[in-house]
Amino acid sequence: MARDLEQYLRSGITSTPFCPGCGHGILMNQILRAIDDLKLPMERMLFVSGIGCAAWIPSPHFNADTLHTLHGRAIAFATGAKMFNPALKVLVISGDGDLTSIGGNHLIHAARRDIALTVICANNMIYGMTGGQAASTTPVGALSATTMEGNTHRPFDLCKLVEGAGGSFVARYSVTQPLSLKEGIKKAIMIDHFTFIDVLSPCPTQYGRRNRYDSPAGMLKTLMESCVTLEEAERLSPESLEGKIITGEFRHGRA
Amino acid sequence: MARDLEQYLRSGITSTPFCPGCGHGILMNQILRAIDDLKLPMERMLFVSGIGCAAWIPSPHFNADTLHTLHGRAIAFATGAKMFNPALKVLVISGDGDLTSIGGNHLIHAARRDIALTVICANNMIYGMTGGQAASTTPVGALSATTMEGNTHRPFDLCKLVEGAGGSFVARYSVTQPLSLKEGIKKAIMIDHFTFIDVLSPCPTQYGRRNRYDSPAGMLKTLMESCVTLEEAERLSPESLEGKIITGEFRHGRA
Amino acid sequence: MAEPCELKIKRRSKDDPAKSRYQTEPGLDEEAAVEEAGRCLVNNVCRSCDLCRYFCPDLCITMNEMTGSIEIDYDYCKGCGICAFICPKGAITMVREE
Amino acid sequence: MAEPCELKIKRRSKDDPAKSRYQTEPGLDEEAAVEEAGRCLVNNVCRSCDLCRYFCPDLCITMNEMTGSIEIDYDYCKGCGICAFICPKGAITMVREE
Amino acid sequence: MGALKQVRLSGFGGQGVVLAGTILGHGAVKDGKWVAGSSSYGAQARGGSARADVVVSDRPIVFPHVIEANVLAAMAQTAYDKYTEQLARGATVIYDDELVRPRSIDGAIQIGVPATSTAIKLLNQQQSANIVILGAIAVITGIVSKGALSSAIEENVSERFKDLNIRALELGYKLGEADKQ
Amino acid sequence: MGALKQVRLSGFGGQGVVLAGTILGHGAVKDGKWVAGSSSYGAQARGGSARADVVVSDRPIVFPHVIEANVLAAMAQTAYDKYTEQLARGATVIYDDELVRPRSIDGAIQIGVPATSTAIKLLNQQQSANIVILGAIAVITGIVSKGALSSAIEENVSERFKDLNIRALELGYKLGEADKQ
Amino acid sequence: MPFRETESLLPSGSYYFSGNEAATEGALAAGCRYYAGYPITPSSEIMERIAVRLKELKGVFMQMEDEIASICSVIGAVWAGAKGMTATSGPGFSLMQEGIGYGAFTETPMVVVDIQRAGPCTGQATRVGSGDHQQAKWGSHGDYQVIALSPWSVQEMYDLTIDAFNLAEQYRVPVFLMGEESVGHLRERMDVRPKVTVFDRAKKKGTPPFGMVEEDGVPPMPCFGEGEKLLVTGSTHNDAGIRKTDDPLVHEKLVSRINNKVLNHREEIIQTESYYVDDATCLVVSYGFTARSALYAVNKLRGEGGRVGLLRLKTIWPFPDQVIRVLGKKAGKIYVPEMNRGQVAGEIMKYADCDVVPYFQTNGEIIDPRTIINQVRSLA
Amino acid sequence: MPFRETESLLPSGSYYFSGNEAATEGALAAGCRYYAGYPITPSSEIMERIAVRLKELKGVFMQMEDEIASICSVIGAVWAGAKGMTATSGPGFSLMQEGIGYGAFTETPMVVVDIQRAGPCTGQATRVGSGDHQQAKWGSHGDYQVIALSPWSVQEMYDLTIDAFNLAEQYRVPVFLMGEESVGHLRERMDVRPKVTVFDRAKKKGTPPFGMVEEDGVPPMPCFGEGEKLLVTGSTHNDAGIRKTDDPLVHEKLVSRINNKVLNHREEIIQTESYYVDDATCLVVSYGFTARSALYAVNKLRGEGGRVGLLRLKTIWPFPDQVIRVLGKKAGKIYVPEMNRGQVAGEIMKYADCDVVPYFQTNGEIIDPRTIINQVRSLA
Repeated sequence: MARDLEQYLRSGITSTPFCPGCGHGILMNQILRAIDDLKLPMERMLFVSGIGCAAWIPSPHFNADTLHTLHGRAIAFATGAKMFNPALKVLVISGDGDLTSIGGNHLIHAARRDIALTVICANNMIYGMTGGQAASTTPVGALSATTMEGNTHRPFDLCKLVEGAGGSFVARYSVTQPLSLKEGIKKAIMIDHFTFIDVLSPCPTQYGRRNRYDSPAGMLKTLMESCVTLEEAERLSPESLEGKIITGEFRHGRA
Repeated sequence: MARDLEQYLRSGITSTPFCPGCGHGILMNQILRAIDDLKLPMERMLFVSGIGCAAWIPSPHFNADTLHTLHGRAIAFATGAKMFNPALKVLVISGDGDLTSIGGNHLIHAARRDIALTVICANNMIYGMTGGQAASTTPVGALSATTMEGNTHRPFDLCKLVEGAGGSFVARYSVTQPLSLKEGIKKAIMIDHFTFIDVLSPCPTQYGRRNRYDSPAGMLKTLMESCVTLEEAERLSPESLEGKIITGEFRHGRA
Repeated sequence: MAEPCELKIKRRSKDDPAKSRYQTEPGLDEEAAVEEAGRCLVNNVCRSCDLCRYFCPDLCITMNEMTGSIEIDYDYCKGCGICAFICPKGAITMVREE
Repeated sequence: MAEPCELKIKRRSKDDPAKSRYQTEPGLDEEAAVEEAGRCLVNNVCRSCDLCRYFCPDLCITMNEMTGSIEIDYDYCKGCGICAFICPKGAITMVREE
Repeated sequence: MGALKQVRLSGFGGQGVVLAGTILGHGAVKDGKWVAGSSSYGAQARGGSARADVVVSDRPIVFPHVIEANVLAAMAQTAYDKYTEQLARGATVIYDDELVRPRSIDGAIQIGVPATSTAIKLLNQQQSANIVILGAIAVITGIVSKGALSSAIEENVSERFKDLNIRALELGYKLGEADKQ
Repeated sequence: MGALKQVRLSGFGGQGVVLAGTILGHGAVKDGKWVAGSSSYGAQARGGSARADVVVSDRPIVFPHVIEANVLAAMAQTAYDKYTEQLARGATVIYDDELVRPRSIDGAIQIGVPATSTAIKLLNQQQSANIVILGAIAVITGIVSKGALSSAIEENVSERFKDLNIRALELGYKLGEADKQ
Repeated sequence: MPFRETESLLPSGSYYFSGNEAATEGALAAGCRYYAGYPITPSSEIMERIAVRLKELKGVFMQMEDEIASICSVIGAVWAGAKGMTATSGPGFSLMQEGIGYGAFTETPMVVVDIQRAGPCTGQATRVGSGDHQQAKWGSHGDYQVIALSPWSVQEMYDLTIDAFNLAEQYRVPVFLMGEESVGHLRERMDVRPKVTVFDRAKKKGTPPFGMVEEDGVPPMPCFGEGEKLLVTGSTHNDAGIRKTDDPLVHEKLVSRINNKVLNHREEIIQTESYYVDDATCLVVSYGFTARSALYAVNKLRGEGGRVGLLRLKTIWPFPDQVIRVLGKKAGKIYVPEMNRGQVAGEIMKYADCDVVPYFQTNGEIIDPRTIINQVRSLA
Repeated sequence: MPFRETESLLPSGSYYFSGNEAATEGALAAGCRYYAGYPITPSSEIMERIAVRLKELKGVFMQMEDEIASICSVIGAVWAGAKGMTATSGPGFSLMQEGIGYGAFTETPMVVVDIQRAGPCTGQATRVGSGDHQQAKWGSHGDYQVIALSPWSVQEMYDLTIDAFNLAEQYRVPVFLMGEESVGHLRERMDVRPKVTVFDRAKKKGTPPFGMVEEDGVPPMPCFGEGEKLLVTGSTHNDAGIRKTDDPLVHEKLVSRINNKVLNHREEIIQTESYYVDDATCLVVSYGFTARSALYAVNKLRGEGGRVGLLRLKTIWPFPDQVIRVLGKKAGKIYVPEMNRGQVAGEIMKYADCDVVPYFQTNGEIIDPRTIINQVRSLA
């Protein structure tokens, strides 16, 4: 893989585990570049993940301590490690199904307690690994293996959820905004509080093919068109915001 | 018990199960009066609760179908019953530990999905039944069986949490506002969406005695002094809102 | 420890002057609050304002629909004292159970 | 079904004119955006703007620090085509794997 | 098993029999005895009847519950009626003479102690009747030393109630000694 | 067990051997046979090798997996090399003659079928090679009828690919018949 | 009569289904109209198929936030009148254990399909295992009974799922269909008969829903919305459902009955099949997919003149103690090949009065018939 | 030497502790410095005391949102270098089962205290039961081993908690202290010795943390932050921790080793005590609080001349099969009184070559010694 990131990859790791065009690779790319920019020592870092495609971003690829846990429980494991050894810089990297469906309770409680973790949610709006079932982030109307006639249940706005739970730093970026994403990750890592980033990441294999995206690039293009920044959103009318995804830093003081 | 509510109480039930001065009794009082005002047929109502003091408000006292479930899972049970038989009017009545600590995930997902349940959280800010341990609602600094030197973790603002999850109708009342509470319950019951009421209810036995309230009336007095309505809050400065609890109807459209 | 259940409530028509009371229902709008308050203008005498009935955590206060007066079921009263505290007229006091 | 891994990327200096591209980084402030754009003024020729390196989901694009040019590790490229899509200069095209 | 004593303290919830049992047991440990204590737990503890059992022995204790009490203290009629059914031969029954009306029991020594009335009269605090009766039991049965009991009170009672309870213990000792005479 | 045939279809992920196996099995059910089918599942299915086994019998099937294949179809060299190790005596091996270079196998009948090149040339769609080879297998082995296969395609293939696959089946039949001659 | 013949939902005839598809159709045929689940390999196909089918049948499908919510919502729906099911695999089955205890203690009929994979923990998620059988019996705290069935074919994924619903309703007990990945993903010819026999929940207005005069009886079960004003609780309760959390007699009576209503009806519940057992000097005891390897092996060995027989357990819980006792004594030696580390062999050891030889295999693969052949040969 | 003598935290001498307090002090004495838990009767006193004590000792106490989070956070802390514990009762123990499987499969040393109450489900929350023993072994899916200890006194709540930590660290395995409400709430004299023997986790830089040449070995255990760049996963993994989710050999090797490292060291792990067994014609086998009733009964019967003996199991898992085999054969009859429906009696039946007579009691009360006396008399 990229020579400039080689030092952050476990020796023997040569390729990503993702399907062609999976946004998780772009996120993986930005996480490592953020660490590279910050010159963080990998010996002091712990990457915790749950079960699902996104859980494979750090495990086994990252050249640091990695803890690949149970489905939904990454934040609970991370809480124990961080509380016992606060010198560890702990990043939780996992998927939307893992962190916000089965693991939603640990997410909101860690946000409430303000445990100093950085949680990066690779949000592909689907259960990828188990075959493309609807998630708690799947848009209304989207097709999935369990919503063959279109999803009827509203998805979470994860940033609103974590803000509602008391999160101090809450942001959303799309993998189509790699530089902002990288900067956001850097910022989150350096804040010694609970920080959360919702990262929109296309799944061409499970989401894309059911919802008629003909290529990874096509999915990426649609995602780019959907995203507006907070600043742009302020200038837009409610009608033109219809169906848009607002990205940026939703920072809030402690409740 | 009160003759005017007798028809809503199971035959053979004579007294409440609560400690003297427990706010849950006042809440129980208002729930039944709300049903009485609405003239709802008890045969069509299902009351679901979890484990804890508040779970005993409906079970076995209410003269209707009651489902006393597992700790934290009331909303999940209620979801199944309501989805299978939408003709049932389903109220979930349980405590803060039950609904928002162990059961937090079911709460946010039911709010997200907009399952047509009315969830009433009897929030006494403590684990009463197991002996007064801190809850996810215990104020910072409060003493409890597990925070003998004062609680250090922030509590949830439950209304913000449920709003963040997508709840359509979200309100907070204190049992010291029985008429507003009763009206709020009536309103929630009649809305055919997910509705949530956070009800502040003093626990003189477990919370009061550790935090030096000398009587149930004394606790009630402090609670009265802490509560301000939304309308009042709008008129108050941020400083004078310090330490206050804002009550009223935090209604929000769907996210 | 919980208050032992050793007090009972006595209803009476006259006693020492009412202390200042708290606004019991901050959620009421102004009109409703004035109406509620209007029922309790005279001190120390129950005006059937109904607050004690709403506040009783043991559901043991009923309003007699014939007479309009408040009746307390002492058998299930646990003596918490909330009714006495909340009564805007000071019309309820707590006495030690004999 | 996922795209089979049958395409490879070729780097070249000239080709058909670039199609209109999407704003790839809406999060950049104006100054940064102008700077990024400035590096890619000429069509069809790689100006080492680095976008493909950031966008590559397989982490197989490196910038040669000596020459400043982009290098692709074809061994681990899965042929998703994102680099070609994102290149503001149209400097990358996909060709069928021989 | 001559050296093993089974003590049962009983009354209703709120009288503090469980605390009294803990102090008795802890005191006996301080005297170098082997001790096992158990108490009614759960819903009964609030209202209803309350019970604290303490087994004291010079040797390690096999079965730690009371099977037949050698010493029964009763601070309520219901407790007296229930637990006098399960007495060992030659048991000593100590009851609060204001709250319990004794019946005749074959082979038992019964002693009425005005614990509650003394607590109300002399300490102005009905709540300390548990320690008053505990003092009386200690004197009458010799099961635990006064020093050990005082020390156990120090460790098991919150700061603000220590003095009160030490005074209650003294009163109990006096009542017990009067009874012995 | 003369009436029991063990068929193995093999290739690499993406060639559609699992779908071909399902169509073969379903077709045989339509012919009134007893059928059991299994396939490689999991990580191998994306990339790597792929395998679909179908056991067809005139009677209920005891063990539903292939132990020794009577019929092997190989659409990749790795698959050919691996699975020709586990052939029954007198097995028929059908391979894609553009993707597989056969070796000599004692007692086996080996037939090369230009499935992929035919699919590309005549259907402009490499993806249908699986159905082409299936058609050839059906003719060569007689394990399933053409009508049943067509009907199975109707039920197992999405609307927009049905025609294509029916045409692929026809081509396979032709290739198979040519091979038989 | 609580049993009733009903038209099959699917046209009668032969199908080529996977085991997971067959279990789905079996459930629907038995009357399942509520399903809640959460994605997990290798059971997800059940959820995917039933989502579509329940829509057609005007039933209710819920994808819940986790397996805990799934089983709880099934119980809620069952008390609201549904026949309900969930399906999962090991990790989800572990999460469901508290809910299973609730189901057993509240006598809630429900079906849980566990498509077993190679554990423990997340182990090898796409590979086969059969390691949840003891968990099926003991996974929740305290003493309760369940019924667990072990299908060996796609046909039985259909048939035994129907049986599972009928047993659940008849005994008011959670019933587990303990499939294995190798059956869940197996495709086979499956025959649908024109009629299906289903058990309709016994109802009787005004009778206590949690108590019987008989110490091993199954009380009638009303449901919400029928005006019965039910009290359902997972705490100890009397016949009417009123919590009795410190009455020793009520607790003993309830715990005894929920155990005995299953154990005392072993004879009616248990299904086994035997092959060549009459003169066997070595008895192979097997279940699930492994029984197909075992039957293949036994057939082969009989062909060679070996005096070997096979007992196949279709019911794992309640455990077929009596047949083991009888056949074990007759054969003098029992051989038990398992895709776990002797979970059923251990149970056999409780009842068999003879040598019990377990064979463990926990490598994510099925047991090859040739392995069994070789092992049984070496035992003789 | 991995075992080390250390100063007791408490001044040596006699205390009057409840069982729950004693377990807390035992944990701290053994080096526990991380605790996460959730309130549940009758175990909550452990959490309440340890919250205060860990603050004094500069350890970490976390009250988590549920029992699932509690056990997961303990595992996280253990890999960050802590000795860690949680305590719960039946319903919480059920919720922890998935995490327990993770602990077993990742070879994470940890201690779980289960103060058992009258189940199943929420049953009688403040009353006694002993119904979680089979769950302790089988509660999570798949095949794994744990160690479970059964204290009969307050002294053992202290001593066996220390043993639990030492065994957990020595064998890298979850260890359960299977207390019962009647021991958790019992107060007794408890003696603290001046020295405590603790096992320090074996460490060895650069050696694979999940594999050994020996098929039943316990690899050294590094922790996070030591620069080892650990890979910890609950999926099948090779010696280095790399996931191998479709390699049969790796799976078989790992599953075998995590089972055999406990089973093959039965002799060193198992603790039992026997009384009057030499000439006994009836052997009472008992454990936990019931063993005190049993010893009282056996003493009485011996006083009457009865040839009755007692075998007390301090270790329940791994199961003391050998001693049961030997003593059972000698006595010819085994009687097993239990506060459940025969959970250990069933296990005894696997190994004993003699009559096994269980006595069940599931009424929320302890078994009275006189009940045992009467039953054993009637057996003779």
